Amino acid sequence: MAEVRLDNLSFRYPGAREETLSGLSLDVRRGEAHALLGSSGAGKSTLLNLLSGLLPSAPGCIFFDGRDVGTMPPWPRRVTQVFQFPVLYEAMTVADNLAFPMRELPAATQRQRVVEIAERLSVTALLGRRPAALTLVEKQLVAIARALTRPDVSLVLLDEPLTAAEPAYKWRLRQTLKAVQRDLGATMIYVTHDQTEALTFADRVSVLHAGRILQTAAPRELLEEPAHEHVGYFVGSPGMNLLDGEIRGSDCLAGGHRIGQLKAASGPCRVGFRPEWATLTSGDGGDGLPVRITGMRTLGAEREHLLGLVMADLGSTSIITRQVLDGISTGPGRLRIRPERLVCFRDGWRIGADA
Amino acid sequence: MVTTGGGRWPAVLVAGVLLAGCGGETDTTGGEPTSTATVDYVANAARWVDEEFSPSTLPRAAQLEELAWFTAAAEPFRGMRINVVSETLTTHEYESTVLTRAFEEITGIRVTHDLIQEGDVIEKLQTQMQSGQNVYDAYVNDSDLIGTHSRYGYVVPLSDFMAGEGADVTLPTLDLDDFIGRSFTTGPDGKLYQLPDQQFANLYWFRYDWFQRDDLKAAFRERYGYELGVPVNWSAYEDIADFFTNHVKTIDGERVYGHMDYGKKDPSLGWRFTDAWLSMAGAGDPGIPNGLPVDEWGIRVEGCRPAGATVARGGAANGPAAVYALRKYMDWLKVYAPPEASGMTFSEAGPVPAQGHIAQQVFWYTTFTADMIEPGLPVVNADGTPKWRMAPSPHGPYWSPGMKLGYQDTGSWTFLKSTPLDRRKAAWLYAQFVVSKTVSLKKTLVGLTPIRDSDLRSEAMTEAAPRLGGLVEFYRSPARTAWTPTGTNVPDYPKLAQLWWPNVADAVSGAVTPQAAMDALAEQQDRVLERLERAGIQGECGPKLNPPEDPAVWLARPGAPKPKLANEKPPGETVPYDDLIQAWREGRAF
Amino acid sequence: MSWMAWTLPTAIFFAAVALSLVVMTVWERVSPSVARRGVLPMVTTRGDRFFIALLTAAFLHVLWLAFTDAPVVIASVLALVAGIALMRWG
Amino acid sequence: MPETMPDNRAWLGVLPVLLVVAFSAVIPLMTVVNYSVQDIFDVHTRLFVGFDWYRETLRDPRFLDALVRQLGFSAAVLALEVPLGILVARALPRDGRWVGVLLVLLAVPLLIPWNVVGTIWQLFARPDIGLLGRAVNELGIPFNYTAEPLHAWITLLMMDVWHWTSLVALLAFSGLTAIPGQCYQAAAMDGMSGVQVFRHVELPRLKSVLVIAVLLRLMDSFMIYTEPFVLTGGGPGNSTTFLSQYLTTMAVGQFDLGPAAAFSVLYFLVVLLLCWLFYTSVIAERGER
Amino acid sequence: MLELESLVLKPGARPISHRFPAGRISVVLGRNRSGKTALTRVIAGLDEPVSGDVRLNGESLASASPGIRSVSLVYQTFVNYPGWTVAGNLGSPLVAARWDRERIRIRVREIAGKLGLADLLDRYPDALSGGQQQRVAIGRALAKGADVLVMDEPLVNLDYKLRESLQLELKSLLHELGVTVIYTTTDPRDAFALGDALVLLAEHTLLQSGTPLAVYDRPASPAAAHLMSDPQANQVPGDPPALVRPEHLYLKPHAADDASFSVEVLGTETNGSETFLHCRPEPVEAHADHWVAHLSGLVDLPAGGRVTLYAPAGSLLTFEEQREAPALG
Amino acid sequence: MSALPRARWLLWLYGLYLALPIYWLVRLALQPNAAILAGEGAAFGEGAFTVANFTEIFTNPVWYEGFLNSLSYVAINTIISVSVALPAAYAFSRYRFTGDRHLFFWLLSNRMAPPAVFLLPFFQLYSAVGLFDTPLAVALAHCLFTVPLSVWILEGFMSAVPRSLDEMARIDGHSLPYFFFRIFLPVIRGGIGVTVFFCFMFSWVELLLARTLTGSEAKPIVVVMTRTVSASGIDWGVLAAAGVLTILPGIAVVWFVRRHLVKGFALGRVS
Repeated sequence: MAEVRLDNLSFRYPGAREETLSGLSLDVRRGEAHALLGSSGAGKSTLLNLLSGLLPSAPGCIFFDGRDVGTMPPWPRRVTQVFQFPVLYEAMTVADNLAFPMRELPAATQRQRVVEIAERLSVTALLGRRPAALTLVEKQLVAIARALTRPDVSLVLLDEPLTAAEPAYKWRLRQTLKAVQRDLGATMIYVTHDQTEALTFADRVSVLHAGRILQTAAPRELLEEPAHEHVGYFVGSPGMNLLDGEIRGSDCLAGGHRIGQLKAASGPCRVGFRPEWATLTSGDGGDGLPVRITGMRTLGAEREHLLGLVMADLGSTSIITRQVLDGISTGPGRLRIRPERLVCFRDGWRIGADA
Repeated sequence: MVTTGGGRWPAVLVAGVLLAGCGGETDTTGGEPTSTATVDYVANAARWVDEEFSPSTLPRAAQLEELAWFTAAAEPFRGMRINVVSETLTTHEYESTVLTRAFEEITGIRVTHDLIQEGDVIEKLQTQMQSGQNVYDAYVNDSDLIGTHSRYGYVVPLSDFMAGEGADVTLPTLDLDDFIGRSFTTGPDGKLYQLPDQQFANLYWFRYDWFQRDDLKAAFRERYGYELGVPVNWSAYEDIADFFTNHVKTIDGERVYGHMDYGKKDPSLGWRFTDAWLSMAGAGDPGIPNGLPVDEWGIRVEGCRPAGATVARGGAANGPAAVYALRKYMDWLKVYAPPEASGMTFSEAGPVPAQGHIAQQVFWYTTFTADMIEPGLPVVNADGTPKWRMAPSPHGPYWSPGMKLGYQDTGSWTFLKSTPLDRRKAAWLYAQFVVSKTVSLKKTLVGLTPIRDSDLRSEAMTEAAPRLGGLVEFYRSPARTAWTPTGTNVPDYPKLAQLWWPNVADAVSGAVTPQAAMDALAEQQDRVLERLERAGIQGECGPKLNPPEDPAVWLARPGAPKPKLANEKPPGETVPYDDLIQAWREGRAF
Repeated sequence: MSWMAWTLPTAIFFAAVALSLVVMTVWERVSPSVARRGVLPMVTTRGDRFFIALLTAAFLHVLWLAFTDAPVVIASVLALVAGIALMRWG
Repeated sequence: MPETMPDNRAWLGVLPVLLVVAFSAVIPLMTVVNYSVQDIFDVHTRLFVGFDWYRETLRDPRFLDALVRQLGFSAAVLALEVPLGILVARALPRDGRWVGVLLVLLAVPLLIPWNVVGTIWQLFARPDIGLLGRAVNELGIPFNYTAEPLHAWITLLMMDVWHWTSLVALLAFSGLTAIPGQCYQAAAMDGMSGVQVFRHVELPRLKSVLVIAVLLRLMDSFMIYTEPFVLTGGGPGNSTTFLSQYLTTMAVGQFDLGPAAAFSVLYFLVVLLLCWLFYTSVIAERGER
Repeated sequence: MLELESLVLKPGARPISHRFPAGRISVVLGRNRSGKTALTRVIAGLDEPVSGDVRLNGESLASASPGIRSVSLVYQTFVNYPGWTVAGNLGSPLVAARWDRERIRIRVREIAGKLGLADLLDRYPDALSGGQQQRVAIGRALAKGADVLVMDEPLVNLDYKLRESLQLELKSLLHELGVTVIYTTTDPRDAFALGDALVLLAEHTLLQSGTPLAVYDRPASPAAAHLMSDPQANQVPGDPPALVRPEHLYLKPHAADDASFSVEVLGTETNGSETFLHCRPEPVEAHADHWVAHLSGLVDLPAGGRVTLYAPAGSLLTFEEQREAPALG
Repeated sequence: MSALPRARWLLWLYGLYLALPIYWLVRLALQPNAAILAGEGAAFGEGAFTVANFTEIFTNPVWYEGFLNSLSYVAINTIISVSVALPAAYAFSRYRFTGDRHLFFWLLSNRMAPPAVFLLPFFQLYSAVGLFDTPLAVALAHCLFTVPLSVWILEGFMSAVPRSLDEMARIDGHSLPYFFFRIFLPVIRGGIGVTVFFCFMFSWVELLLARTLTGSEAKPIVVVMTRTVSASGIDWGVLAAAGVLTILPGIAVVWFVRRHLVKGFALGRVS
């Protein structure tokens, strides 16, 4: 397993006007489960192909264990990949598929390793079959297993591997994947647009947007201290609410109300808060920002209380909170934001971060 | 089922729509013939006579009179469009492009004269015969089919037609006796079945200039003990071939060959055999035109009934002479001809002598004459006279005087009973027009395929003679009667002719011996005859096979089939060309 | 239609083929067949077996004509037997 | 969810095809069968002969030889064209502006009238005036396809390969373009060699198009007539005489309809059997129509 | 009001009788191959049921062709007419209904406006993003003006964020239009987020129906409980066995009568604000070896350690008639 | 994936192999017949040069009419094939019905019939209905071969279109014809293009049937070409020139459908 370092990696397809990736720098630690989170078109696949060596990159940008692999073909890089839809060699049995990446090793080693990995992923029963006889999910399990058989693999890439699975099964698969990752100490990069998957899987997550990494951080940090408006919006469900606000002195104002304190230069800003960092109450009274509650969505219940989302309009901006729904009805209401959770952005980037 | 007339409209409609999309037809001859009232046929005829139909054996007035008859006779058919077909040949091209136009302007009948490959013409003819559906209104096909035509009854006997329903459209000045190929198109019943349109013969061809060279003559004499000249027998031909191919080798720096032929597996491979090869070798019986009772195909007839082709039934198709013929053909091709000859068809090999490296060819079609007298060719002198000459073909050791000596055929107009009468009549008018004395001489000069004695005797032909390498002399001589087409012994030419080329090809490839090939061929011919007999559809002159006997019995009897000669190579014999031509000029057969 | 050169035996033959096609179709409509696997090494429907039976019959006749001069009727009987067997167990 | 719905009204959709094909297939086919039991001279003159023609044809060594040659030719054609077609397809670039041009060039031989194809090769291979024939002879190798059966076969196969490999190549190419890029990526990461990529990634996915290619080539090569007729005429000897050559001589040359009809019924049965076996294996393989 | 009357979707399946409340959104929740699609197709008239009837406002739809019935359908794949522009697609049902061109134009503008497609009217579907394509498909379904709108997992093929925002939009939009909506999904979150009513489907048979909350609170069977839980409900060994939802497990007791479970930690997953604790209850039972607890906040527990989980007494789900819980996956 | 450099070599070699015979044809077409026969045609570069062969063709209306005849029956054949194959292919792709598989194989089996013997029955048949010597006769006869293939190709393309499109249209209330012509056909127009290519490919190149079913009125170009073979030899130059001209329509057709070609060659059946 290797540590992976990207140093100011840029990429432009021949003939394309704009760079698909620009100035990416990233460190993935040895044995780390790393996730790349971004929507379609953010450049995830390009980055994967650069890492695996399917696309050549300029020298001096990609290092595995300090070794420049930028111009190296895929095989010597010892990278394996699990694709969105399972890719198996159809003419080979499952066992042969698993053994194929180890074909340079002694047969006994191969066999042992195949059995080991197959057991780990509970596909032992499938070893004698051909891919055509497997279900989609089984195929993907085998594909995952194949990505892990090679003992000297330096990096495992996972490209939205769970798309094919239905929700009830995703948990199971992901958990297996994580356990294997932990046990084998594999360096994994998991690419997805699904923030739940990214956050639950990874030790650290990089948010990719328009060819740039906006932030690399642990899941909690991403949620609580997004470095960029887009991270705030993209991570969390629903994403962060954003209001037009202003910094005046050390005060942060929104809609003319002071909602918290922030150390930053005065001027207009965007105020962000997560749905769970604020509460809405019905009725005109009390403090907080006056809003118009427009609707509710139940998400579940917890000990006799309904939990859900409340939607409200603040001027022309829509906001959502996630809270207990007791006593909420549409009509006028008040929004209270927990002041200690306040995050402000200017020109997209976060300002006034402590330290 | 829809009637013929009514059923065509969808096709025309669809095609019309499609063609309209292509920007419309700009064909000038398209559309209906111009209204009859406004056409001055007399003036047209005069114009054609002045501009095209000269020279002619008729004086201008007689020409105009003849054409006036056409105009009058064609009146009921004005506006009609008829289709006739023939193979591609200079003569027919002239008919197709010039004479159809003249005919339309003189008679108001529009003729489409199609030119296609000969095999396709026969295919169309057969299609019409077997289906009874009209495909073409008239065909020009070789008189080889006379035995077929006279037996099956698909073809209109012209004698009957001219006397009967076609009397009103039969040219009074047609002068049938003037046609030199008339006997070829006459059936065993004495009726005329076809009207000759163009005629050609198969002669010996050689490089007169080389044969006159003293150095070569001396060398030849020294080697073979007799004079280099026109070979009379195959031994001489073989010697000359050997001489040029293996001893002279090069003339003026160019590799030369003493023989040219073709050997590719192709229907044309059978022609040379069915045309004359067996008779030239001497397989059949004497009796011009084709040999009686055994003809040049090796088929015996009893009366007019074919009785067998195998020796066992009295035929000669697999007799020693026939086998000898096949073997000679193969040997010569292999030993004396240019190497590529074995891969050629008739059409490919034909023009080769014109390239100037062939010394002689035993079997050469006069249809190539036109292509061999073009100025600038290696075989044409600066003054336009040819370096080559044609002469009678040599014959094989089995041949005896009174036997057919070569092949001559006439492409002739054939009318089928399944063609509606009015169309047949219109086509008959056209056929007579293109062979009429008004037109004939001009056509002969263009295509060099003479059909009329009057043309041959004309001044114009005499003038042309020096350029034609002996063609005129040949045709003017009585010797020409020894050159004939396939005769009446062959009751189903298409079925039987197709048997030859695969069997010959078998032998050429070495897969079977010549004897085995001819045995198979003869057997297959008998089989066809047997089927015809079984079906009993050919009536009085239909096949009736002899019972098979020990071949030795037949071989022992006089006449064909002839027993194997102890010496198949008698001494070579040649004649000086100039003596020969002198004999022809004097009207002798030599 | 005279050009089609009809003969009584061929007319009977084609009538029989047409009739059996009609019968097969009606049978299929009345009781749809279920694909199954019998003696033949593949899954067949009734129509498939019918086709195989026809093909078998054709080749049986061909072989018969090629190798023996015995009456063709024997081959026809054999073909019928084979056909019934194929329909039943194929 | 069933892929297709049972509905016999669909017959209405098939009806036009049925009418067109019945008109141009069933009537002639019946006529041919009628012919095959008679000795036909013309429409009105015919003689019932039973199975005679069949018996005669089946015992005709020429028919059997032609059949064997035919099978050999079809096998050789498939053995040459399928691998070469795949190789060519693999060599074609998958995208870029030249693909269109290349495909058009590739398709050209398919659109040349068959007699022209024969003529082209005849002109090309003739030892005296052909580029190929002359070049080979000038290299000191005696080459004459009209005299040497082996040369004839080589030339014929070269011609057929020239004429038809494009079809296989285009089919294989379309099969290749349908292979998801991910399969190639996986192979690249597994460090597969070109041969391994072909063997493990491409071949399994090309199977269905190759089946089509083989079927079409089998049918067409089994009926090849015009090109070899123009090129070799079936010679030298009978060395390149295939079934349809023999048949056409009989049917068109001699207009001997009875035996020709029996011949072609047998011929048809052989093709039918071969294709049915193939077709059935396609169904078995793909589990569909 | 749309009514299913003894509807049998598949030979052998139990008949379904159900009323979909008019003007409301009914979410049909079920696993893959549980019969959701079969149901939508029968309602839309694309397939015939094995037996039974579908009634709309009291009238049987049995003989009504899909074009005639007042039902429109949105597929999970974005089905649009590739050769038609967005405007053409949206106007398609109106063209079929022979509206005049001007009226169609107005109506199309109106729908496009509602769905945020106003600027895309001249584009072709293949030039649109997935979300836009699906919006066009929804728009076309709406344009038909049918009483019933059937949506078969319409958002499943969309990007996460897109799905999230469309989900929010949809509910308001659909309520606004007042059509009866049947919305199928595999995701229980959709049931809450969208559903006015909920229908659980398993093995082509109706499992349970009611308001989402009612079904959530009182699942009629373990299968129903599993369906309404993401991750799946955990099995409590015992007699009769019970189920406990992941979100009802806590690390600290709430009340004295809380049930407690000793578990071995297998691992944790967090999305930053919540933690999913994967664990194995003790004593280990074959069919209950994997539990998930859904805890709020960030909790870090080392794998292999042991903790006690508590569940409020009322949150244990027991069933009168014990049915075999469907196996995972 | 781009091709390997070694593969490029193969491509060049194969290209050469494809091109040389055609080059030779063009080369011969530009020489006088005498020069061809004399073997004077230098392989490359100098040698006799003439356009007389082409002049011959362009000035003789028979050739021009032959071209028009061929094009018209090819066009009619294509129109008929596509228009009858469309509903059939739709039926095969969308429905199951009694005998469908057998019908399909039967259709296909027509491609297996050796044409030679069918010539006379064909001739009889088309004469009997009065179509002999019309482009329609040849077009219909070629349908025997093109229709089954067209059905096959179109069925593949149609099966690749999700059935949900049909269902959507039914739900929208469109009639089947309306859906078929206005919605479905545009979707499979690539398939139609390829079908046209295949119909052209067969109908344009076929010789036997075209020859048998035409007389003088509808004589196709392939038959006109045989006139170069005569009793006085073959006119290689004109034959080659005609050969060159017969290639051109093919190139034109393939150019128009090139974009669909790849997909279509797999008959839409690439899985």
